[in-house]
Amino acid sequence: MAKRDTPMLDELLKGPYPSFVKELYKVQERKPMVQDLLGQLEDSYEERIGHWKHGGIVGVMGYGGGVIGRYSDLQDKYPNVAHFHTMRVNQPAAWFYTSDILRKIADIWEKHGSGLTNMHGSTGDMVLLGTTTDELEPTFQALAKEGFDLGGSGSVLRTPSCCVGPARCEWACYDTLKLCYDFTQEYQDELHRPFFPYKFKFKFSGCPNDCVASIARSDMSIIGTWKDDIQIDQAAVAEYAKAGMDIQADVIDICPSKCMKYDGEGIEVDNHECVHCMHCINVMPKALAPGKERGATILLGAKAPIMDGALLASVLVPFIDLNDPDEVEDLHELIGNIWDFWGEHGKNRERIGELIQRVGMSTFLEAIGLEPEPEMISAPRDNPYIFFKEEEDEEEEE
Amino acid sequence: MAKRDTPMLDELLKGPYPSFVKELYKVQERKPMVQDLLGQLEDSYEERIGHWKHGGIVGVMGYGGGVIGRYSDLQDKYPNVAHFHTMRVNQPAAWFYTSDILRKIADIWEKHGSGLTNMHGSTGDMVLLGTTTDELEPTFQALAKEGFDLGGSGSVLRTPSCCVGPARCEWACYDTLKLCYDFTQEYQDELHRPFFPYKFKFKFSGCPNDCVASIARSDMSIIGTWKDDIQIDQAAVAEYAKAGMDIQADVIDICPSKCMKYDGEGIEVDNHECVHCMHCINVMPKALAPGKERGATILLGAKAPIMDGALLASVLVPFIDLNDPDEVEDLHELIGNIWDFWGEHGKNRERIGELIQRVGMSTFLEAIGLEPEPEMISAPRDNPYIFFKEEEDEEEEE
Amino acid sequence: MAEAPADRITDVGPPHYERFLPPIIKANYGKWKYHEILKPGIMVHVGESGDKLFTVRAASPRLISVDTIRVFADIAEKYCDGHLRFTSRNNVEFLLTEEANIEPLIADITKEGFPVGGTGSGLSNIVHTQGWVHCHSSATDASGIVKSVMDELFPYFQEKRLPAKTRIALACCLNMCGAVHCSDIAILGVHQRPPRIDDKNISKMCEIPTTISSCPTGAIRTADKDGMKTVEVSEDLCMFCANCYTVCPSMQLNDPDTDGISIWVGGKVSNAISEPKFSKLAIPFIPNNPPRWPEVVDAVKNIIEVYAANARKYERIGDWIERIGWPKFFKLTGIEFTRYHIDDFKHAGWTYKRSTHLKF
Amino acid sequence: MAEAPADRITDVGPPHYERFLPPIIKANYGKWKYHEILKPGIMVHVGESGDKLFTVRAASPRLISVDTIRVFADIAEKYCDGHLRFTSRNNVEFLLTEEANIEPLIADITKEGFPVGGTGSGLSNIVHTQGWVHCHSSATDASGIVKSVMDELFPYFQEKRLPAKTRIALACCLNMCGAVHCSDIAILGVHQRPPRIDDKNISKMCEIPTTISSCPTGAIRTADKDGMKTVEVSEDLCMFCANCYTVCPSMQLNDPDTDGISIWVGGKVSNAISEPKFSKLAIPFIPNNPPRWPEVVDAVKNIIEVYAANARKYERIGDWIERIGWPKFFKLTGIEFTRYHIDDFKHAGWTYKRSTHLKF
Ligand code: SRM
Ligand code: SRM
Ligand code: SRM
Ligand code: SRM
Ligand code: SF4
Ligand code: SF4
Ligand code: SF4
Ligand code: SF4
Ligand code: SF4
Ligand code: SF4
Ligand code: SF4
Ligand code: SF4
Repeated sequence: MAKRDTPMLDELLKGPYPSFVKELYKVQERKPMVQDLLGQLEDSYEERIGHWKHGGIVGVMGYGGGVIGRYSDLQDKYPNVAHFHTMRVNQPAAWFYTSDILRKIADIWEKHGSGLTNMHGSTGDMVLLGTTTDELEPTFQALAKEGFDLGGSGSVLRTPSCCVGPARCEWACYDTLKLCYDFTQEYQDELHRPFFPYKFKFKFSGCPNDCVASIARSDMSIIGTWKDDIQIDQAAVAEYAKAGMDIQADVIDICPSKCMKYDGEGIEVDNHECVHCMHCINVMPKALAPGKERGATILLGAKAPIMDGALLASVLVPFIDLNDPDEVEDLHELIGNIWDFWGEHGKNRERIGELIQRVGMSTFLEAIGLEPEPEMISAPRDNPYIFFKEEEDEEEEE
Repeated sequence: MAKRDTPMLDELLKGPYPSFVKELYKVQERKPMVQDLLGQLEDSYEERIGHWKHGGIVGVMGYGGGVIGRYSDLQDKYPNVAHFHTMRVNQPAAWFYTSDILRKIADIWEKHGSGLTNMHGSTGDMVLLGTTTDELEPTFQALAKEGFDLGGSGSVLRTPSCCVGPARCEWACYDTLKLCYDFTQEYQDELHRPFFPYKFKFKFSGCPNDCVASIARSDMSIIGTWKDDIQIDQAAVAEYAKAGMDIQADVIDICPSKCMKYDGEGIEVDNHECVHCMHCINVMPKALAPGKERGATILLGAKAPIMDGALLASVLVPFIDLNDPDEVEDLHELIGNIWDFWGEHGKNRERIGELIQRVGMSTFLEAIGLEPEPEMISAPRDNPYIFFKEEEDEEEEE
Repeated sequence: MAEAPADRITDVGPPHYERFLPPIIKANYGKWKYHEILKPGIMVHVGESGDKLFTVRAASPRLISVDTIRVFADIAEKYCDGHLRFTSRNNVEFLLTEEANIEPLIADITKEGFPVGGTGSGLSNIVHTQGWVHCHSSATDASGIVKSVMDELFPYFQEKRLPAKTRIALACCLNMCGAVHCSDIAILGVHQRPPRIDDKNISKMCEIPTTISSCPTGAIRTADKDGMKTVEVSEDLCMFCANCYTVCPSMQLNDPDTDGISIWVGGKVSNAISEPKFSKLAIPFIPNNPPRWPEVVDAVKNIIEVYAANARKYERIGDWIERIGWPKFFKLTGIEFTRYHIDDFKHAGWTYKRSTHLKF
Repeated sequence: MAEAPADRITDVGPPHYERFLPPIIKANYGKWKYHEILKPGIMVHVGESGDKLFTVRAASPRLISVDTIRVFADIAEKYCDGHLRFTSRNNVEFLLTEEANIEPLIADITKEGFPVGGTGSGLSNIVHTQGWVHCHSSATDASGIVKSVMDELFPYFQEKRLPAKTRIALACCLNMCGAVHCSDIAILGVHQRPPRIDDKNISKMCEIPTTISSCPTGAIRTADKDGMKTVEVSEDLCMFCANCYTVCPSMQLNDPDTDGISIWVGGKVSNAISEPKFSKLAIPFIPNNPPRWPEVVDAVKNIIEVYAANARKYERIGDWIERIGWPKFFKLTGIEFTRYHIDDFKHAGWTYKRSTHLKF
């Protein structure tokens, strides 16, 4: 079918914000696939309904993920999007690129696909949007030659992602890029070959600001923090005051643990009461900084709502020193134990966070070999339904 | 069996706090039943186990509650407590007595029972502790002649109770004694003749201090509150200040809604922000008082943990003017609707709070004819699992 | 059923409270202006009229004999024109109009063994239940522990003050008669072993389907033993709540060696400052040790003392713990944190720490 | 399976990030001292060394063509030695060392249609999903709504400030790809009708037991229709989550007339000040109205404006609402409170108001 008019979509060319329709227009002349995409999308806008459907599983040889197969349900009308698969390409840590590499990727996708991308997908991948089954393997190999690999999809480890961290942020409490890269490499097999009950996501944030939203959407969330005292440059404090900042109102009064004092001269922090929320540091980056004894908190179990309601991740390891190779090794071992337990007890399509709720945190901790700590909970149980274990009672009776 | 030694219990005669063992001693000489109670209790102390057992249902004619049947499992050893039933006697509102009436009750119980009582039981009844099946009816009628009646037990309305309220408290926002009395009289049938799925409790507190713990342990909790401005006597404020009270620290800073100001002269309240917590009034009773537009909040569904975990009551009617007979009438109608719904849909041994959680608050509200209000919730749903109803959609589409 | 005699009285309900109100209350009903705590146990309420009502509050063991009721009546007559009341925490309150009568009344009631106190920011009576004195379901005694704890903490009932009102409650089993689930400190009797089933009698004594459906965790199922229709309990699923026993006497849980006490903290009922909240687990298990349960007494005392030393004025135990955080509570009190503290019942996930707001 | 060619490359993982870091980052890696937002969209990060790295952040529609990628590459080469990155909210960031290059770069990128902004206390890009562009499951489009909302709220992306960072996210179905469940404002596609079952094909296309067990509310059961093995859905139990459709294409939910959008508010992710929290329902349903969804745009704008006018500095939407209370939120925004706002899913009881802390 010939290029159709798209009056509804054309409305979206207007206005100051960048327009995805303009992006489609940019390539449609040379990409019939995009012409048909425009057509089908205009149909969707008119009819208020999508026109994609499930289809057989497609992918590249030896991988169980990385490609989302998609088919039009208007194949006759729009044959060029009969197949319209996406490829998820594992982004470089913290999404750093050079113009060189971007051009190479553009060229590959110009050749093998629709010329449309998402920079980036919600998980973090570079998403190459729309190609046919035939082109999957060639695209994959072309990318591989440039040093790129596919990301995850299906019941696998999903593409890990991390915040810009030490590369450009003064608050990074550990090297998010390195950890993200190392983990991605370490777990290539888990990333490409489904053997989990469901998906598993790692996200790495350098501090509690959590700029990759890891606590909301990763099965394992690694969030930088510190243990010792907040670093204070009192001269810089004075400068903020001189510049007109109302330190009492903007910082001290807002501190959630109310552990700060300001006497008009300097700031004092009762560091044992600090909950490491970052607020004071966020507001006064020149004067305050995280302490020097830095590491991370490991949290487990975040996910979207299907099926028992969404979960935020919860504390598993209150503090870990990620500069210490032994502790990183311990973390890998812990991850192995978690995956083993999940593999054995997780139901099909049950995320780790749901499994923990189902079997109970204390049973889970025992299985993975961690001691319970009060930092793992917001409060102890309020119901009296305690599953006392016989062994332990005996100890108590001695 | 003869009076036995009770060396363990005798340990509880020592110490400054009043001793229940001393109470047993006071009557044991003339009450073989209490001698045996002492004996059996000493056995329990030695063996670390109770010696009471379930038994057939006992009671007075025509009533389904008010008596708890109890039998010793050491009947041979302690025949005088073979039967040891308690009678729950509906206390006067707010537990006011005169010496006269107490003496009459004492005489009745001297004659018909063990001579032991609980002043009072946890629900609020006067509990007459220990008698035989034969004595139940005579005791009941002797009490009735003095104007007393039994309280509730089993799947009935339980004995309502109320705080001292307007009788001795400056903060009572409605007449707790009157309402408690009126309700108790209104629902005599429900109190004595089981026809509910399980127990139902009313408790009446005159203000949010909730001195009868109604929000924690009554199926319907009626808690006084006010709608207009807190009454302030600025002269009295000044006196508190003069007397050395740190008004800023003790009142203003602690106000949970941070809606108060003190400028060293007088107190100012942003009354629309006040959450009616009572704190400021509690601390400065001479200077502050609840407003004049007084009434109550009706909450529903508190209970102990069996079986789904304990519940605190939740807001059903944010504000009701209990001085307006029409509004009281409406409340009775609402109660009728609630009991109807519960009667129809409640499972055996399912409290109203559990039923609401099971069917959902909005379904429940619809059934009892109340409009949803944002005051009923602490926050809207965070899960996207909305049971859209067809009718309403059509409205929306119009 | 036997026919009721013609003059039989029923459904009269309780007597009208006005019968028992002293004249000063009738005159000032709903028109009180303010009150003051003159000293622990002694209050004055002042009416808009200027009238003054004095209250003397005395401790009571709650389980009292008719003799004691008569003693209370005597004292009320001597000093209060016969007027008295009881409180929602089972203390007795004498209602006076003559200020001069206060001290003599205190002297008399104290001599009788009922000390005065229990108001304001201290300890009041322990709300409690029946225990071995009357209930078949109890995992511990009630009155004996209450007496032992209050003896030890007696100064806080009288002169010693705490940061805020501190309410202790005790329930002898998970039915939790009372408001222990919302107490600053709750002492709760617990079992630790599944029910022992009386296979012989169960089918006669109990309705088996009701028994099965009574179990919150679905631990009970039907069974056949030597041809007898009975039930069996999956030990893994049982958390010893005794709900089955409540509906079926053939499911006994009481056991001298494994029954005992758990301690819960930080609940509250009033809406003052913060919203009402549940008590949370502090100590999962302490064995029964009658007659004076010294380990329980020590545990409660320790919590009270740590609280007294650390909390701010007006801060209830639960508010204090929320401010300092649970990890610090365990550290300050020296109470061990165990797997039992981590909720694993139905809504457990709500109690996990879902942020990085941690203290180090 | 076909044999893989000998030189086939697999499992190499992503390229090492160091390949793409500009020299100034390598030199100051982990040794940044502080940063400043010079103006919306422009930051400087200063190293302990004194080195200065300038960042220019520009909006991106996320769905970009290779042409645009080449434009970005051109600009990066012209002003940044080829260095750029993308952010976790899909903006593009140019990394400069020459302060003098900032303004020319802004001019160029703006001219190309990618305006600069998105930092600090304002709006950044809307994190979103595929919608009708690629996903089979969507109840609405993604990119079109995002464009419409951002056009209207554009001043907040640039110069206009809000009390705190404000994160909008969109997901086109309940799978919620992204962090919409923890966004200040979430735009969520919803269905309102149960699945239509393709009785003819379901037994071929789907595993029936998996389909049945996929339903969170147990609404699906097996059925026989004219001898065909199929399933049926209890309309009363279905809440239109489409989880069945995810596992079984024969359970289609999309419907032009009843699909639409819900709006959620008050979620957050960062631990700054308050703990992370979920977004809560504000508006249950707005019909799809392409191409510009004016009702959705108005609804979002209204919330933002009421928030801007009422919240305190540093207060995220959720913190603001918690301070003023939900009843006031509904009053201020004029949004109707309905039965749909009251949770009735599994843990619903947690969201009831269990205190008398009410405002009148
Ligand atoms: C492409 C992407 C959205 C986007 O436009 O960015 C996406 C697209 C899909 N997601 Fe997602 N998800 C994407 C990130 C997410 C995220 C966010 C994240 O990873 O940080 C989540 C929420 C976090 C989480 O994992 O819980 C997410 C939660 C889901 C779910 C619900 C999972 C759950 O446990 O609740 C499903 C349903 C499923 O797995 O069947 C889902 C399923 C899907 C499927 C595969 C739907 C399907 O059944 O085929 C979508 C394919 C769309 C398409 O046409 O390509 N997607 N999905 C994101 C992946 C791109 C990338 O690799 O970078
Ligand atoms: C006597 C009393 C305790 C006391 O020493 O004060 C009491 C005693 C019993 N309660 Fe209770 N409850 C008493 C107030 C309460 C309260 C407090 C209240 O009413 O304010 C509660 C908590 C609030 C509530 O209703 O949830 C309470 C929650 C229970 C429960 C759990 C109910 C639930 O839904 O979770 C049960 C179990 C049952 O009903 O089978 C129960 C069952 C019982 C039984 C009947 C046990 C049984 O199965 O036979 C006890 C009889 C003891 C005996 O030997 O006399 N009792 N019970 C209280 C009644 C005295 C009175 O009438 O004044
Ligand atoms: C007499 C009594 C009511 C009754 O009808 O029997 C009563 C009477 C008063 N209460 Fe109460 N409360 C009484 C049980 C309660 C209860 C229920 C309970 O303890 O089981 C509570 C809820 C406790 C809880 O939250 O767990 C209660 C929470 C309060 C509060 C709020 C305290 C707080 O900080 O949370 C106040 C305000 C205050 O004390 O400043 C209060 C204040 C008062 C005042 C000052 C009211 C007044 O103006 O007269 C009375 C004297 C208080 C005192 O003892 O210091 N009353 N009060 C109850 C005495 C019980 C006792 O013998 O100790
Ligand atoms: C570039 C980026 C990280 C990345 O690796 O890509 C980033 C970078 C910075 N973030 Fe962020 N944040 C980035 C996404 C996030 C996210 C995730 C998200 O939005 O999905 C969050 C969590 C948001 C939430 O809670 O819902 C996030 C919460 C913060 C906060 C806490 C804000 C708060 O009040 O809650 C700060 C502190 C601040 O701004 O004062 C912060 C601060 C910063 C600083 C100032 C850190 C620094 O010293 O360099 C950076 C510039 C902030 C700015 O834009 O004003 N960043 N930041 C992300 C930019 C996204 C964008 O294009 O807009
Ligand atoms: S999460 Fe922390 S370390 Fe990472 S970019 Fe954000 S503010 Fe910087
Ligand atoms: S990081 Fe947060 S909790 Fe710690 S001192 Fe700063 S503002 Fe307070
Ligand atoms: S609840 Fe309020 S009105 Fe009733 S006695 Fe307590 S403080 Fe007074
Ligand atoms: S009653 Fe409570 S919320 Fe209201 S002004 Fe007083 S202290 Fe503040
Ligand atoms: S708490 Fe349990 S053992 Fe104690 S009186 Fe109530 S039902 Fe009986
Ligand atoms: S004690 Fe409770 S959990 Fe155990 S079998 Fe009985 S009802 Fe079930
Ligand atoms: S949110 Fe739903 S419709 Fe949108 S991309 Fe994800 S799975 Fe597809
Ligand atoms: S849409 Fe959801 S609730 Fe409805 S049948 Fe499908 S899985 Fe069940």
